[in-house]
Amino acid sequence: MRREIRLSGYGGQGLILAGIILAEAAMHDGHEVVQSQSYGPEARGGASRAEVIISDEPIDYPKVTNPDVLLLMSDQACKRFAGSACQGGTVIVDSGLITSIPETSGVVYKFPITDIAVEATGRSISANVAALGVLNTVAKLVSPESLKNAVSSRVPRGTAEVNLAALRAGIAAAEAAGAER
Amino acid sequence: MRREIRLSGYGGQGLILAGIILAEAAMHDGHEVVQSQSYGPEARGGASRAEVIISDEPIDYPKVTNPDVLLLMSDQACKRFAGSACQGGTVIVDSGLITSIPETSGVVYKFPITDIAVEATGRSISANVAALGVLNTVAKLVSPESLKNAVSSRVPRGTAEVNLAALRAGIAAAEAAGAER
Amino acid sequence: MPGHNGRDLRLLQGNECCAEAAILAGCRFFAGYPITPSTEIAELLSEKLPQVGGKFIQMEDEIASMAAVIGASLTGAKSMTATSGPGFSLKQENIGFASFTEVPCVIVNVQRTGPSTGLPTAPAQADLMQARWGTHGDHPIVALYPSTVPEVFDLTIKAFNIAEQLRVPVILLMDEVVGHMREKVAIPHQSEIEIVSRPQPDVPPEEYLPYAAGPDGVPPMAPFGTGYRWHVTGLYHDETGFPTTAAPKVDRLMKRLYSKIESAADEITFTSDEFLDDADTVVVACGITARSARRSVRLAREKGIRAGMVQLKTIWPFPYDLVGDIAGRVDRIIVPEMNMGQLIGEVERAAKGRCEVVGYSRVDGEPIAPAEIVAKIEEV
Amino acid sequence: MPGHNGRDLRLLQGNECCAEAAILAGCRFFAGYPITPSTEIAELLSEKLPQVGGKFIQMEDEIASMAAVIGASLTGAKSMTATSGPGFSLKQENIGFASFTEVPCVIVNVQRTGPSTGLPTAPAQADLMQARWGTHGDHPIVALYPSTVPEVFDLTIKAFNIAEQLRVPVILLMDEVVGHMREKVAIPHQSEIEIVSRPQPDVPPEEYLPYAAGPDGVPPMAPFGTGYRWHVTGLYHDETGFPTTAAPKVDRLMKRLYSKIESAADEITFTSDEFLDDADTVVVACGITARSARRSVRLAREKGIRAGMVQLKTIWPFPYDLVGDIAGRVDRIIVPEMNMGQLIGEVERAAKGRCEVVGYSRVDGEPIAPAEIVAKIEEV
Amino acid sequence: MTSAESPEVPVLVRQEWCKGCGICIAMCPKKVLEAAADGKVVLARPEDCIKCETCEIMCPDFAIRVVGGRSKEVARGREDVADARA
Amino acid sequence: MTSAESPEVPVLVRQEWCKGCGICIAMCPKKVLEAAADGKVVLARPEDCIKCETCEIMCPDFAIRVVGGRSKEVARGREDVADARA
Amino acid sequence: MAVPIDDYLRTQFMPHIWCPGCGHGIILGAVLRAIGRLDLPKDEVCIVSGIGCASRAPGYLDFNTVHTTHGRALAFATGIKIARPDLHVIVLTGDGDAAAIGGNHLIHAARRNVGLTTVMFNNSIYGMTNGQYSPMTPRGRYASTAPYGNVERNFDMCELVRAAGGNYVARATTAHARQLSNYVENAIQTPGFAFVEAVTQCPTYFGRRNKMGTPVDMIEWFRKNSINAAAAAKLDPADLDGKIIIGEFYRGDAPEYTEVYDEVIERAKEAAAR
Amino acid sequence: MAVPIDDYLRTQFMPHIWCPGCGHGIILGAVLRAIGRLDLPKDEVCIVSGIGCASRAPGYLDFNTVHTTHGRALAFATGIKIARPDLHVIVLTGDGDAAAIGGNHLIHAARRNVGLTTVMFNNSIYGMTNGQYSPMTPRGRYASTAPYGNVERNFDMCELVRAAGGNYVARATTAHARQLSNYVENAIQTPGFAFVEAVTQCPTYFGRRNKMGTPVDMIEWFRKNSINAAAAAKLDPADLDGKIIIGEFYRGDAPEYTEVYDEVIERAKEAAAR
Ligand SMILES: Cc1ncc(C[n+]2csc(CCOP(=O)(O)OP(=O)(O)O)c2C)c(N)n1
Ligand SMILES: Cc1ncc(C[n+]2csc(CCOP(=O)(O)OP(=O)(O)O)c2C)c(N)n1
Ligand code: SF4
Ligand code: SF4
Ligand code: SF4
Ligand code: SF4
Ligand code: SF4
Ligand code: SF4
Ligand SMILES: [Mg+2]
Ligand SMILES: [Mg+2]
Repeated sequence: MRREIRLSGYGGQGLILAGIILAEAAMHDGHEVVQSQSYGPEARGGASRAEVIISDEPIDYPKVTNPDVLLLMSDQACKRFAGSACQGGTVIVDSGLITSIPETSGVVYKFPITDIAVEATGRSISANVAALGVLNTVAKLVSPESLKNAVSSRVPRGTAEVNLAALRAGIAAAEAAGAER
Repeated sequence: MRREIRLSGYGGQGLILAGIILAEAAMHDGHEVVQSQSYGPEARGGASRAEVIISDEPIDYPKVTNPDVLLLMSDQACKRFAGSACQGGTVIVDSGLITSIPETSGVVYKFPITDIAVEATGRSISANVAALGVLNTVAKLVSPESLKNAVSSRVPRGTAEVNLAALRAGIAAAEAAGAER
Repeated sequence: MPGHNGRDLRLLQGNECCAEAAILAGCRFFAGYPITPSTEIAELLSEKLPQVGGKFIQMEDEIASMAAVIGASLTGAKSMTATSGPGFSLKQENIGFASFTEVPCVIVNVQRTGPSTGLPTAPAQADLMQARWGTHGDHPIVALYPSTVPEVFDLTIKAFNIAEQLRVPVILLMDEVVGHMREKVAIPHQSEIEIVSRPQPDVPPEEYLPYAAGPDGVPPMAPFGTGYRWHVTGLYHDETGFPTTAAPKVDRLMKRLYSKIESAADEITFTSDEFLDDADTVVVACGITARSARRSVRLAREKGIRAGMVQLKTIWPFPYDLVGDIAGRVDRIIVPEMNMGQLIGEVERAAKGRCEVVGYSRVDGEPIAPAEIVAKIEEV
Repeated sequence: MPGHNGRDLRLLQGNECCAEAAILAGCRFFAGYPITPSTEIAELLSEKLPQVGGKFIQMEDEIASMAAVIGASLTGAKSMTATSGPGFSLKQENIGFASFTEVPCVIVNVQRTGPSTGLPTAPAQADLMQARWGTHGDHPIVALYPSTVPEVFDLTIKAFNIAEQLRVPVILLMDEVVGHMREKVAIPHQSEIEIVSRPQPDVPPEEYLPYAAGPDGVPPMAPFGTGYRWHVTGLYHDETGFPTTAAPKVDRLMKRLYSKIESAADEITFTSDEFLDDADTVVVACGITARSARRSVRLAREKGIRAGMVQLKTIWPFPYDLVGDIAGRVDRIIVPEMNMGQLIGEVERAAKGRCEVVGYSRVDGEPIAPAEIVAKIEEV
Repeated sequence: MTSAESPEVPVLVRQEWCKGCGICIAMCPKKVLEAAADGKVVLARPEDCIKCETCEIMCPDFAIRVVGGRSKEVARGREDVADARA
Repeated sequence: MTSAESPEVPVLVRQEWCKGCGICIAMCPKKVLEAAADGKVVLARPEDCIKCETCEIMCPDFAIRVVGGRSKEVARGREDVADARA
Repeated sequence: MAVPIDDYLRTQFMPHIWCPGCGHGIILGAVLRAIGRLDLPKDEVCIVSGIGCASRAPGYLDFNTVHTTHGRALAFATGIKIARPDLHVIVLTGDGDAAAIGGNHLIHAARRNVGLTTVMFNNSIYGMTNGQYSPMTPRGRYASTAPYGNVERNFDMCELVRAAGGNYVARATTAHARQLSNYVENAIQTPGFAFVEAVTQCPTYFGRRNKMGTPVDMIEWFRKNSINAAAAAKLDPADLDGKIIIGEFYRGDAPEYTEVYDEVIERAKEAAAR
Repeated sequence: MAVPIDDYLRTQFMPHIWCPGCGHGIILGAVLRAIGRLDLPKDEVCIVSGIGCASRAPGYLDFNTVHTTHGRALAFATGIKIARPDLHVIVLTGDGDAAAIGGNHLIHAARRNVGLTTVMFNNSIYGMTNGQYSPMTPRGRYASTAPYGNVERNFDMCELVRAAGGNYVARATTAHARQLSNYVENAIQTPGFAFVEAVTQCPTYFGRRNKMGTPVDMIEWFRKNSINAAAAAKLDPADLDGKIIIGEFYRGDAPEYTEVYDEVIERAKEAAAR
């Protein structure tokens, strides 16, 4: 099975690192994986986008077109990509940052991701890892164990603890929401 | 008819200019003409070579292979090219500069060309034009009139008189020799 | 000195002739860096250009020369440079810029034996493919290739005219032998020479779109400093000239650059042939080798062989249709060239297997003699 | 972190992987000048090379980088550089020098959309022909082209090995997409990697002829500073390495340069194919496009169409025989490529009219999707 | 122009151009400017403005402009006014 | 070596290398050297030679060499001997 | 009357691509104010750049503008100026563009004394390609290709351009924007080759890598570490280590290239007439 | 004991291709005598050149020799030196090779202070291509591309290299062959980048075009028009017009590039071990 994931927001949110962490976790789960990101005129400030494909067979075409899982962390990203989600796909939005959600064929899950991160760690910079916690709990892409390991190995030296806290907070928020629904 | 002429000696003798003069004269006689010269490692000092092809039809292949007329003005040139003359071709050597002539299928004419020039003009630099006088008188390539005009128009400013004297001396020497033979 | 039909009859070196023709074609700017066997072009222009109010500059290298030529052309000056292999390699990046920004200019490459320093004073025909593919990225190119000094005159004029008409860099490939030989040239009067200049905008500056082309695909080009303030960039740009990354615009620009040359292909394809009608063996050649080819087919005819020849004066765009047609009619095409096999690749593409295609390469710094081609014609 | 078969499993960017593989291949010298999308290779090597006692230097431009790479290689150091289109254009003159003087080195070109500055962060496959013909004069070249990050690893090692084995510059062409994507790579231990080093003289210095080759056409190469004092020149040279203008020697050198690569062609031609046996439509592609091609033929098979594909991992020397054989067996060859038609020219040459050859070009900075190729396969 | 041009407003800020870098805020000798929640600049104390143009000259984004501008002499910068905060 | 190496000959001239440029002749402080008919150099007054090495140092063609050479000190050029004719 | 900056901008493309706090915009403002004070007609101004963040400037300016190839701006500009000596040709370039790949064109333009005004946006880094060291990065500083600190020394570009023959040479920083603008004005007015080095902040790469704080911090750093040429002359060279010397270093009156060439044209025409 | 020049020559290729009276041979002799006095092992000497008459030198020398592409000798040499810091890498180059097309590599090698000895054979002309003006041709002089007299000014190459960071800078002429040889010796001994400008005669092109007479006349001209740096310092700059200032201009002790890089290697190995 091939699953396409797109993480989008603005530069500085660390979404590319999030993509790498997710891909690395999937790799350690034994999946085939491709991670890529947008460069382009957006590179200088502005929008940011990371994509991951997780599959059980070798991945031939490595581009994401209609993501199964979509993370939206800015209004701009929302406007641009909400429509790209595949039918019934998982769309996760940072409800603390996003004011309105355009039409999408995916199922929308709202979490105040950045707020969750700030609450858990005091640092908005860990929102990317909190988002991973949310996303993986909702969409079940990789094993929680692998995700934890990947976070520890990929985040900057000395920030593992903070980030693991964010991850836990994200997971907890998603689980709580699941319980509620 | 296509006639191939090769003028060879060492750098500084002005043989390329001689080739240009000959070609220009032929052009004004209404012939097709190609003039070329060797470049190459020899360019820095050492050997020098100019070639002219005079023809009544357009000249397709523009390289001289077995010259009908060959002028040899150094021992080195003599060694290298004497053998290239075509069967029965005209081979003119500066007998004042050349010590020995290797085998050739051409007919050899010896003239102390540089000495003739020095005698006529006091300047060995005009040997190239004297050689043209000799050569054209023996081989009858272009009209004497055109040759004279070409000399006047191509030699450096202010040297026309000297060079015409050299030309006349070359012609005279060849005519005298013809009378003798 | 009045000559043929009242024209000025002159004995000129190929390089000299190129410089003389350039001035008659309207060239008023030359930037270059000396390199054998092209240098006489620069030398003569350093003398002649200021006489007609033009500018000559010797730059610090070939990269700068190519840049200066483009800069000058932006002000409206017809501009050129001349070089040989190593310098041609260095100019490539900026040739791509000229092609992409559609700045008319002429680049002469008097070829010598390469690669690298090679044999700087010996002839070779080994930059044909580089002329087509030397710069990075897709780019169309026009390249002309004379075989005689009179053709140098003619094709130099044409090079400027095509550059201006299509807003493209035009490459004039020359053989060392042609650059350095002297032949008779009848120089026409200026009034007899057809001169083309780049299209000018017919709208006021506010409405000027510097990269909006008409049906011929060639946008009008206002000289800098005349009230039309426009932007030139080597980034993908739209009709306004400003950068874009929009895929449809990127696609449109690239395709227009190709199609403007394709639409003009017939006008700018020059060839010359002999005995083609009934030939069953045809020699395809260019430059100095075409002269040997011409002689060789005459010699073959004398022996009763039905040989013919085509000289390609336009190398790029390559006349695939023309060569393909021939391939459909003959048994064999022979491609003699002073390289390891470059032209032959295009001939093979054009032939599509419809006839045998045989190459003859000579790569020792000596031109190919007619007898060598005759031998190839005779060997079946 | 032990992975597949005890190998080190890593998630690496194509560019990172290239740098890691280079070090494992024995690379100990890198000179470069930053340019998107290749810069990560330099960045990683600036960190890693000194860790293994190697040297990294950022030169003032790409010309100097290429020169420094050749200089370092003369001392025996396995050397490389990495760049993209504009820099690749600038390196051309010195690539010709490396080819002609037979100095092993690896040049990575992570392609972007050209010409000129183009779209610096968008992919294109438009430097294929430049890789072959970018420098002036005749010169053979070897160019490899990976489509996945694991292939980047493999072909980087091979690039160094071929460079050393044949004493040639080897070009590694990469797509921006491949350079920037991360995939799983199982890094073998150093001991598992076959490493080739340039042949060494087995004679004492007095008898050393630096350009005298054995039957494989590759002369032994003594590092500078080891007692073998020899001369390197970009002029034509004979077996002694000193300049010559003698036509037979000139001819012999040029032909040996070609034949040493031709004789090794089988060893250095890497391809991968799928469903070739019974295919009547075959897709020929390279790099990222080969991945789409692979998917497209699978999709076509699902629709019952007998489609197959070949991925060319070696672009130069081009596998004319292989492609020619296919042409003789199938109805149609489709050549999708992210350029205006480059690979297709070689496929046409190889096909010699034996089957239909159809191109599919995309030049807007976006990769070709499988569905586009499927559509092309379906359209007869 | 998001700020209306009225005599009471000494400097205009183009909100769409402002990137919230904070340079003008830091350089203003009179502390006229402050950052809004989104980082972009707002006029906190317009009445203190001395129209010294420092903000305009130091803004990398051409996003702030002193209304009316100063005399040519001053704009020329030829007077011996020291640089901002120097 | 066309000149035989004998104690009486202070400097040796390699005729095949000499291009007859005349530099050594002009620079020799003792007028030891002269040009032959072909321009190449000959020793006219070998007995006057002071083995100053000027000819050797100034010959662009490595064609003239002082027999035996001078002391290391002198060859080093470190002594305050002025340059040729300077 | 204020200088009409807006009239010089292609406002439709604003906001520009430069990062928040990037000093390039401050330099550009200084250049535009200089042009405005001189009241140069827009049609007679030509702006030429190479490639880099700095070199994106011309796209925003309503003059005759050319965004050329990396490092070659001065060579393009030389062609423009020689073909049209009446144009005011101003080259906006980065430290990589001008000092690395373009170094040769810079010294040759200075030697020829072609009438070009060059403003080098020196942020001591290759911004556009994400932060590699440049020939203006001081030894020991960090960059993406100098993970252990830069091995190389930086040029003193003003000294180099002066040694190459430049006719006007000055340096200021973004902390001295008024002074900078005055220097550019003087540069435009000096015939021959004029060079202004504008030291500027790249907070995104140089700043971040070297822990220099916010754009404001970087400007403050410039201000504190700058010293006027006159004052510097009185100090021991050792005390100047790490300092930025600002000021006008040279203002000459050597004849401008195109003027000398005009004499050649006269001579040539005479020769041809003979 | 005299220096064994013959042992350094590939005598089988003599006589060399240089024209009669060309000063290049005098400079080459001076270089070889310097190597001889220093008694450098032949296997440890590497000579690198570009393209030009001057650049043909390495072919005649029995060391590790490379005749590269035009203008790039210093970039090749940088690669050699960095890969093998123990080699003595000496670059022999012309004024066209080093100052025109190669100018950028020259200033960058000087800036980096790579341990290379560069001897620039300055004949103020492009000899190999038959006499075009070079960046070292003074204004007003004639050349095949300056038929009306050269429009451009020449570089003061010693000043430029010094400004770029060169650690040793000196100039002499072929009329000062002993001095020249001493400078080359000092250059080789100075760590870091060393530059010696050797002013020389090209009788064939520069001499003939400018009516400078025989090679001997040209050497005499150098001798008469040269002035020692110390003496020059006392004169009015105007009196120095057209003069050749000779002498050692600078001798520094800045750390050499490869030595600084060795520290990077140490730091990197430590980092990797961590
Ligand atoms: C020939 C070539 N080489 C390299 C590049 C990549 N490149 C683009 S901009 C740049 C450096 C820009 O640095 P600088 O000039 O200092 O400008 P900044 O971005 O710092 O303002 C480089 C190396 C290129 N575009 N072309
Ligand atoms: C890229 C390139 N451009 C131009 C040339 C032609 N060329 C060869 S040598 C030379 C100039 C040599 O001048 P210089 O370095 O002063 O040496 P000289 O011959 O005067 O000793 C030139 C322009 C070349 N070989 N390669
Ligand atoms: S003009 Fe001066 S005082 Fe007024 S806001 Fe701007 S910086 Fe502050
Ligand atoms: S300086 Fe400009 S961009 Fe920065 S906060 Fe002030 S107005 Fe906004
Ligand atoms: S050694 Fe001195 S004195 Fe003797 S011949 Fe030579 S120059 Fe004259
Ligand atoms: S200096 Fe040398 S080449 Fe010249 S004449 Fe004397 S020995 Fe002969
Ligand atoms: S990367 Fe640096 S130089 Fe480029 S725009 Fe951003 S701050 Fe400015
Ligand atoms: S052309 Fe000039 S530089 Fe070259 S060898 Fe002859 S004299 Fe020397
Ligand atoms: Mg910069
Ligand atoms: Mg020179």
